[in-house]
Amino acid sequence: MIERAIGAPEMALVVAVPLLAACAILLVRRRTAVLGMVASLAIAALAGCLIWRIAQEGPQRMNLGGWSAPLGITLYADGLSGWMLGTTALIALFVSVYGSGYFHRNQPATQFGGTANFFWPLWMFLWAALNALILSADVFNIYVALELLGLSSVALVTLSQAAPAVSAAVRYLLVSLIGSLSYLMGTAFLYAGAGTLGFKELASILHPESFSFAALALMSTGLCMKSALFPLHFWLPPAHENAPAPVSAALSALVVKASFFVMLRLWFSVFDRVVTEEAAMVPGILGAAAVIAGSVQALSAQRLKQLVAYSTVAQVGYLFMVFPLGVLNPSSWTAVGGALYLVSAHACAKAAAFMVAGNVLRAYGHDRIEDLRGVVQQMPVSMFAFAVAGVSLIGLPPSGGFIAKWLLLTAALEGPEWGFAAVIVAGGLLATAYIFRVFSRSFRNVTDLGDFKKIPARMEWSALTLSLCSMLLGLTATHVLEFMQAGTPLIRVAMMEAGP
Amino acid sequence: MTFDNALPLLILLTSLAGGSIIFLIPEHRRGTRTALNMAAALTKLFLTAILVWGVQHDHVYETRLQFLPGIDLLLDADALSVLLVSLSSVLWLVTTVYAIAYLEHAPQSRSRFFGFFSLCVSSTIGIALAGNLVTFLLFYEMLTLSTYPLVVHRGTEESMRAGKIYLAYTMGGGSLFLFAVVWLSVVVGPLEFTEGGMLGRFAGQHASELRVIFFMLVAGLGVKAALVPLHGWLPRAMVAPAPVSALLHAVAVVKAGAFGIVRVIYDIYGVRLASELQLLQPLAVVASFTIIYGSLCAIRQDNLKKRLAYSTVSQVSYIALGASILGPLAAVGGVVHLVHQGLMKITLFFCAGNLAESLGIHEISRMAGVGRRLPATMAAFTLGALGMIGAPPMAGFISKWYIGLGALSAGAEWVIWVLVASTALNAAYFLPILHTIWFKEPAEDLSDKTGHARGRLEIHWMLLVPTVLTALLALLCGLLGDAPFSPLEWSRLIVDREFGQ
Amino acid sequence: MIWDPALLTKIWVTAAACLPALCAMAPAVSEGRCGRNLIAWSAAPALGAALFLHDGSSAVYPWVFLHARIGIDPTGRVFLLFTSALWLLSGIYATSYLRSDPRQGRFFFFYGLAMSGNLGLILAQDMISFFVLFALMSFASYGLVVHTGEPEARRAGRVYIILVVVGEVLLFSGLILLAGAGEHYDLLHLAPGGVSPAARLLLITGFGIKAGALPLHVWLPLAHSAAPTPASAVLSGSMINAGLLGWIRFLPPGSGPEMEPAWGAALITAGLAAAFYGVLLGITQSKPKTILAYSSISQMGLITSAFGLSLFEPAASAPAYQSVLLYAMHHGFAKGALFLGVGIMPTACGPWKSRLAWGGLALAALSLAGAPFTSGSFAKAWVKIAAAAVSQPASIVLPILLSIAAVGSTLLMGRFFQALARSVQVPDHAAGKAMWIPWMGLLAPTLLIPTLYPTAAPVATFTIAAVWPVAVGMALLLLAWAALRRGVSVKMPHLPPGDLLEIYAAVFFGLRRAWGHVWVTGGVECRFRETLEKAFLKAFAAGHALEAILGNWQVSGLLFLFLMFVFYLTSF
Amino acid sequence: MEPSDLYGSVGIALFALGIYGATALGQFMRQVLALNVAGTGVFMFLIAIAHRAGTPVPDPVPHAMVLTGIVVAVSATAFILVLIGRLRDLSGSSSAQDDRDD
Amino acid sequence: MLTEIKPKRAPSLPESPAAGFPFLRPAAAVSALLLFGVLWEAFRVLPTPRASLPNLVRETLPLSGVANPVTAVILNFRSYDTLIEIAVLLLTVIGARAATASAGARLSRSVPEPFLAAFFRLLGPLIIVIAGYLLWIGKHAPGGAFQAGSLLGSAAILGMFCTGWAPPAESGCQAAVLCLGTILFCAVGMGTYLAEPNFLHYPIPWAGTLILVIETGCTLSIAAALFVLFTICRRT
Repeated sequence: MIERAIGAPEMALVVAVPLLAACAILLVRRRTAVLGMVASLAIAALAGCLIWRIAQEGPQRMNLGGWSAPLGITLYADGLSGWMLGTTALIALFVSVYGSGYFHRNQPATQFGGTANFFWPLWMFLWAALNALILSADVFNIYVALELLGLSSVALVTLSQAAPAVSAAVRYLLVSLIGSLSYLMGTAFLYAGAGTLGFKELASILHPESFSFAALALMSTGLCMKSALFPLHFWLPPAHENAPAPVSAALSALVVKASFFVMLRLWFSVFDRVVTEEAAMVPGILGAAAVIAGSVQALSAQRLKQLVAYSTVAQVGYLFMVFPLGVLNPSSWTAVGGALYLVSAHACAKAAAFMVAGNVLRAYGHDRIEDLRGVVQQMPVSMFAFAVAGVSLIGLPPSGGFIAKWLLLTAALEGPEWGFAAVIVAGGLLATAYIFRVFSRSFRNVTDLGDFKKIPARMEWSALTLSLCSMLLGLTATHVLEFMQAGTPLIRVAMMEAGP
Repeated sequence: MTFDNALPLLILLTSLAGGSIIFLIPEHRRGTRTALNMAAALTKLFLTAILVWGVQHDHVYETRLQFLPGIDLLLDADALSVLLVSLSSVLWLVTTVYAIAYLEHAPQSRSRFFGFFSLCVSSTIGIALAGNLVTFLLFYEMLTLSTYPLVVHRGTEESMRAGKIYLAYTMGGGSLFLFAVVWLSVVVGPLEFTEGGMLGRFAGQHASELRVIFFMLVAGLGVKAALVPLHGWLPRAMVAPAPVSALLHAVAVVKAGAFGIVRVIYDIYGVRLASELQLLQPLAVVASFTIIYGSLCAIRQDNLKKRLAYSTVSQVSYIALGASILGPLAAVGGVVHLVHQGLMKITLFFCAGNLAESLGIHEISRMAGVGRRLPATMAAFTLGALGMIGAPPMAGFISKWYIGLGALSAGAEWVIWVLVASTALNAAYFLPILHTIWFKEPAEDLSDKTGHARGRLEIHWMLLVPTVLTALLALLCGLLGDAPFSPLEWSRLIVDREFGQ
Repeated sequence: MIWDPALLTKIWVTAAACLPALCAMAPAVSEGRCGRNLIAWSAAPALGAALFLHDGSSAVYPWVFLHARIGIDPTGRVFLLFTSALWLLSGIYATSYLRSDPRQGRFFFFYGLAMSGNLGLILAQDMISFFVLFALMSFASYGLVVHTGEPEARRAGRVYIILVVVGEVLLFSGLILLAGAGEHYDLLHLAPGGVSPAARLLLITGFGIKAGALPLHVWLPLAHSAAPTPASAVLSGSMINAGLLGWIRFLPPGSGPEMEPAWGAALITAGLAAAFYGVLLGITQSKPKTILAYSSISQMGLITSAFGLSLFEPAASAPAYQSVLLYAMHHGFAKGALFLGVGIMPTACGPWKSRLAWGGLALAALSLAGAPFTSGSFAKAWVKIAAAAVSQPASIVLPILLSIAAVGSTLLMGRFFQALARSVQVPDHAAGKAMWIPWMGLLAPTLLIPTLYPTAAPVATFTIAAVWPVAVGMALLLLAWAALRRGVSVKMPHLPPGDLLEIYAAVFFGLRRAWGHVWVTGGVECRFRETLEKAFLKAFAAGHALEAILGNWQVSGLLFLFLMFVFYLTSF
Repeated sequence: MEPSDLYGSVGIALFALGIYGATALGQFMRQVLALNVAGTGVFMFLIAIAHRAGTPVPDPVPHAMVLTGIVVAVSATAFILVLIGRLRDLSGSSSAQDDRDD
Repeated sequence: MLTEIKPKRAPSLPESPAAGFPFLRPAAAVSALLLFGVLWEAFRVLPTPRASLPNLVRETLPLSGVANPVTAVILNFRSYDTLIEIAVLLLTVIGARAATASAGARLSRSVPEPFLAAFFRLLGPLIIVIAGYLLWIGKHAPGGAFQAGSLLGSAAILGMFCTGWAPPAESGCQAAVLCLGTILFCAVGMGTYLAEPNFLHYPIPWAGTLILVIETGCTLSIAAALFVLFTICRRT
């Protein structure tokens, strides 16, 4: 499929609009929530248009400033990036809704020490960074976007002014700096060896040489660290646990996935010829380890948010299995489709889960799992949302998680990698265990309902909607997978070679 | 989408939609909830009737939805599915009536209960109508989940533990099943149920793989079908409210497992291939062992519901046993036992529920003389118990009769001895109860504890009618074994189609 | 067309089988006399059918069971005749016998059900119906056995129900083997030679339990003595014969030619053994009803051997068959009369009544012993004829043995009278005709049969061969009486009723105890779960330790570098 | 050995050194410094490769990258310093720990 | 700037069981050495780049609207990077604000010293002029927005010390200046759609001007950002 030489304007706008919105909010400083909601809707609409275009006209390529690749920066949007963009838009939209309730004006100011109105600009920056990252087809531009992403996430984490949050933020920032530095070094090596930064050119130039090995190692390691691949996940639980709920939702659902997505792009396009099977096994094995280790930690977590955070560690593990499954398999589509599906399914579910955790925290003043008796009675909507999200996390039909699991399992069983299949199944079991830890407490009927603060309805319903989306994903698989392959008959080099 | 194509979906949706709406009904709106429940149940019954008639006349009802590339979500009504569909729609109606009265005094969360109740039934219907293994898997897992809230409904420590164990077993089995299904579909492609077995054309290829997969599938299903040693959850799950246990044991969960085993043997592997690969013998052995073992455990229980639960463990394996014996006769026996066991066991659990509700009695040792206090209920109990023993003319006899004949014609005489032993054991743990009920002097005063008794009736009519009704149905199934549309006739139809006669 | 005779026949036959069961529901709806009378009289259609319906009149219900078929055939007619009569009469008897019993409603409920089963199985013409109704009868009569609720009644009930279940499963498997061989269930035209040895063994044992054959007779003494008198009458008068009918129906002569002589011999031996065994054990008993039960055992033994004869040799088949029918009928009436008589005794106050009662009992007893001109003598005569029909040496030995058995039964009857006289009885003046009339009705046939029974007429009964056993028996009784008068005290060994039962029970409980020792599954499950939980906890602990280590910045930094190297190296 | 190679090697060395510091040192402040060192190393490396391309005039693209990188590094450093200071304040105040609410 | 906020008590990572492992640092050192070795090896055998971007840049320089290739790359060829970079700077400021929002510490106003004040009155304008020059020269020779911006920022800081002038903690105009660069950049980027169907695609005749405009905005924003960051650092 041939994509248009001059890409859809949305590709740039989804980055520019949030930036402008952030500035606008900073300047107006009143009715930030309204502005934020409007902007969110606008961005989501733009993303929608872009997706529509991709579905209609195939992949989009934009040479920014009119300078084509080696000289200028290229934005590229095919099915995969379109899907990521859509997921981002969906989650972000509901995070905005939730945030507008969470950081509501009439919440006790002491709670955030007046930082509430910083949420919106920072959040807009985050969204812009995500979009930039997803659309960019230029390794250095990705570095800059990564920095924007990392800094905005850290800034959002610090919005809850507590000491643990800040120390977690510092760690987080250090980690992301180390990661992006090693990524930058990798970029430098790429440029030194190949003399260009565009994905497409690199893909056609790179060969198994020591400099590309070095670049691969540097960049991959950096990205693994940024996406909290076991055993480099130590920073994630504290950060996601102590951040404000909407932020944790966004971080777990989107930020972690973004760096994974970059790595996916790099491995299957830029480094396609460089990657060896042994190299591909590395993230896969670590991912498998992550599934087990993360779930075990979640099983013994004391607090709800902690549990959900560790579950993220585990789920990221699934994602990284795509590398062996995709590289070693004849049809890497099954694996990649599965991974991308998991990205969005998990994004919806995990965002919902964190929102519910936030609701519980807000309603009870604590989220100790042991003391969650009777929550089902008092917050049926939230707990139902959590249940649905849990179904998707476990990967039970008919949730999106199930489709992802199915595809990954199929890929695993098609190829020689049996171990992964076993791990995927075991992971599902462990997930059940830790999800139902919550319910085995919260289903307890209690007569004395402790002090319980009413929470805004939108906080409950946005969680429910997201979790239902994760369920809905299970029924739309055929079309979605079709869309993902738009302009990408097979994710390998062809992905970048389409077009002029 | 013509009506014929929509019908399975409609049948599914009647309960699914109903359940989803019920969730939203506030607690105190008892009337609305009841009306909705009954409306949904009756509609489903009506649609099922149409389905039965149509399938009898070789109509094709098939709903196809895209699910995964190359894999559809397929709802397809064949004779076998109709059997389970009609069973569950009938029993859903009666159980709903029963549950409405039973939970009258329940503190709260009745909307939740009925919501999940309908979801549970919907998943059973889905399992019944599933046209391929993936669809089956989908509803199979859905069943697991929608049952959990029912098991833990009471919210007590014990029920929580039961729920945990229930999940541990069923999810374990579920993932094993998933693994096997994916593997199978990787090996042979899409897995549509076809009468006579869809793997027929693979005879002679990947024999070893197919063998392993078969046993994984059966193990996965065996958890729900409570095949020993995968039965541990069932006796504990009986802490749930009586209607739930009734549904669990009669229609929903254990039946799903047994039904799945039947499906896998007949419609996936096909009898020919299965016997070629020597798959059925081990299964038959396991089933027989379960039959004996379950009864042996049951003898030792004093808690009525526990004893009933163990008897379920034993009884449900008749289905697997019948399916795993080669030849149409045994197949008839196994398939028909799907219905018969359901009717008899649901009766027994209703009776147990009535006992607990009106007299607060849970132990057999305390049941002395309750026959005088609850004559109708206990008469129903007697019928059910005799049926379980397989005493003619109760329904249970017919199942055993056909399994025995089948075993004989398949040259597996040893199965007859299994049947004999199980009959003796069933008698050993049911007849004493009957004696206690009818011929012992009451040791305590059997005055009504909960004020359920209404006027001349021994107990609220909504608790009494379902009990008696199911008991009579169980009696009729045996009494009018050969009547048209009787379970036996229908099973014959099924088996004729499966065996291509 | 409602008056269509075929339809009427159908309705009649059906009513004969089902009416009692329907009437049995009456007590459930109304506590009243009429309901009970209804049940008592509900045997009437059957009796009518036996008397008036011609052979081959039948009703087919394709929907019921598996294509049920009931009807009348020569054999069935005989059984139906005395069975229905017995049920009817003892039913009427019961209405007044139990008139002061608070739980008589329950009694009649079970009475009706059992009756329905008993009459139905006689009419049944396909295996399933027969089996179903047989089961109905067996299970329902449990209610009759335990009716009084006294400890021994409950014990009797336990033994009874256990043996019923055992019998059921034996019959079930036997039937399956039988039906599985030839796939049709018609009883009247069984595939000749289609009975496998296994099936035959199972069926003989299964029905043997009901027929009180050695060594499965243990329930009889208990049940018959524990049940209320009318119940005992039907139990040992008619139900006991249902087992016999089972044999006749399922294993008619010619159903397995090659094996039959052996089976016949076995049955003859077992029968004779039972005949003597019953007498010997019976004499040691002290309760009249128990003694009667033992006499039933011995009488059924004789019938068994007669049936054995019918299999033993084709030559003997026809007379033996005759004798079986005749003997069954005779025994039914006589034993019924004896049992009811036991119940009559307390009401027999005043010289006339008591003489009448003793006289009637004497008549029944003599008939049972086989005194001339009684039904017993005819029955025995027919048996002897059959025995004589077989080849040497059996034809010599058997008649002698039979005569000795007759002596035995005479002695037993004497013992019965002694026991009856001894058993202290509170006189009950209120007893009405309602008990005497049915009793009389049962006594009548003992004299009438010889004249009524068509094929019985030519047989001469007043022969030496027929008389001497009774005479010898009487003589012995007189001697014994004289000895007792002289104060010669005979130490009678006291054996518990249900003799062998003690041994079975010992074995059973021993086994159960042993089983109790090896029974550990629950424990196993628990232990398994515990170990599993321990393992989980260990895993958690390990996970925590690992997490703590990974939480250290330097460690993870090291891992970071390490991962970099791994990527780099694996790329080569 | 051309100067560009020397610069490159030094850059790499600084990078390695910085990474070492960032991973091995136990205190935030030192780690921040180490990271700056590493960053400098990367920039140096970029400058070096800008000059080793065979052209007479240096390649402007790495320069541009360096400039952008510097801005990013500066802002990141500033931000993390702010955070560290803030953390110091908070962990000084007692109420910081038990304030578990978001 | 670092010396300003040297912490009294550097907060270190919470103790964990592994902290005591003695071999960690040596191991880290060894692996760092290895890292150096690996990268150096890769660097040594580096091939000459196949694509010669420099020539391309030289050829297209005339179209870029500026003479200095570096500026051309920064603000034209790869202007998108710069846009995000400016955004990063702005973000940092907001983040820093957010992080310290609930911190009560006020900016300690330093006592004005007449000599320094006079000195600044002399120096300040000069610095501003130099900054302007740097900004302008960026078109032809090394220099440009960042250099100019940092110079301006330092000027402001100097002023704060010398004259004791304290900026308001948060004010509308301050925010406006901070956002200026980003807004301008985005605005221009979108504005170019009027002429060319592409983001940030300057029409060749106006390229120079547009770049200058953007650079000016960026200079101010960068200056403001650096200054604000400094003040915040100082506050904590």
